[in-house]
Amino acid sequence: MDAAAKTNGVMEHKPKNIFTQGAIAATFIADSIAKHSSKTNIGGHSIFLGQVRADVINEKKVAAIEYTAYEELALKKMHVIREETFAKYDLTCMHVHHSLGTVPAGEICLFVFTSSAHRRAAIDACNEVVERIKTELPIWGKELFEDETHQWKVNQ
Amino acid sequence: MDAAAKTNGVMEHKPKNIFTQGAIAATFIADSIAKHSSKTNIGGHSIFLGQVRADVINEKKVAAIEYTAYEELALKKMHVIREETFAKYDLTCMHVHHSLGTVPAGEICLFVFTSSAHRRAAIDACNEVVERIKTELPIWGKELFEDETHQWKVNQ
Amino acid sequence: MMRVEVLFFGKLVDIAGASLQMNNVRSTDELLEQLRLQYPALAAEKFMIAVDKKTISTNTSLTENCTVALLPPFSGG
Amino acid sequence: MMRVEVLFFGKLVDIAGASLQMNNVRSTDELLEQLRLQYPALAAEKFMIAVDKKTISTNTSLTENCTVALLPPFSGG
Repeated sequence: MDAAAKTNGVMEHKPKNIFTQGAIAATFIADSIAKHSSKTNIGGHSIFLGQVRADVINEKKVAAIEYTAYEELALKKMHVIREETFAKYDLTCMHVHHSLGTVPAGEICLFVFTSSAHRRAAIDACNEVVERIKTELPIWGKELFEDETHQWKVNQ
Repeated sequence: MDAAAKTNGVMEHKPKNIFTQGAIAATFIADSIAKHSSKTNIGGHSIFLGQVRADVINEKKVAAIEYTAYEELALKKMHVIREETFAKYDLTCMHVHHSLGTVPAGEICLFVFTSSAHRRAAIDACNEVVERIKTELPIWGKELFEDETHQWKVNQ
Repeated sequence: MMRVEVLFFGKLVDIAGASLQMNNVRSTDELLEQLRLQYPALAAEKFMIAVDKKTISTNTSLTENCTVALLPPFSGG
Repeated sequence: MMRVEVLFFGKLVDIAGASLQMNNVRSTDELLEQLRLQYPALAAEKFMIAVDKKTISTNTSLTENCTVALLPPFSGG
């Protein structure tokens, strides 16, 4: 998709898969950043990374979060969020990646990346997309404790 | 400094050098992200990246920006910004890197990285620090055109 | 005989499993009534309902082979 | 004889070079007056003044070996 977008010089807003199995690697993030050096109309990038916390709940420590999603509905909703965000903000591009399956504490589970000519659009869009992902996408986190019990994550 | 911070478990808020010669590499950003996986009290990271735009001004294209700074004063001011930001927001850590010298169009010249247990603090702090860096740090950008003429950058 | 696929997500999986098939339920209200008989623990749970990947807010007729999903509060990110 | 170091930054470097030394200037106002005589183009420029790395907003006395920096509007990032 990135190659195609580069070739014809326009962003394609067709539904993209946002899901990655397991944690999102720092090297993947670096590659994603490096790919934007050819887009010399970009002046600012805003990135949000969600990281799994080793919360202690009732003396038990979270070892990992296991993510599941209603994938088809999530991708459909993400497509709407993407279209609305491009309509509202003057963005050059936007990339969203969310983990499925088990992500150990300390690892990255969410990567939102927006870019624009002037920083305000990228920053505001990134903030809004993160909030919308948390409230609108049918994704669930199951906090796995070190003793192999679990509890279902509740977003604040 | 990072090793020391890890060893004693507390952030050291002594003046740090924020300046890097030339562009900031994506691999450097990746290393910086990866280092935070041991801090399992972090739930969110907010990153801002400034990228040099190939603006066209009077039919001449910007090939690079050459950054200079009053380094001692900039580091002193950055230290104040850092202290005030930690006092205002519940951050786990904060890293700032700014280029000096020549950064070609498409490359990264500013990297602001904040982390916190809950996303709001990291996001708000990152936004504020970027604004303060642009308005309060004695740094100047010289836009170098492809024909080897230049003009001094003006922040919006 | 009308057949409906029911999907459960998040903590509802702990109560009812990931999915099941139900026969001869004509509406979402009818479906919920039957599910609550089968899984009394569902009564204590909050969830939204999606029929064929559209979230609904009132009682909705079901059609042959449609998919009903029970979605507890989201906790992604 | 009192000696003062003057630093120029940003576009002011194009006008006056990176630095120079001045003798027998007792205050920032006196220094600016002499600089404007030497570099008439400075008159058109906006800048802040820092004495020994502290920005000042009123006329300030200078001391032996102090450093005065002329800082045009910042454009980092």
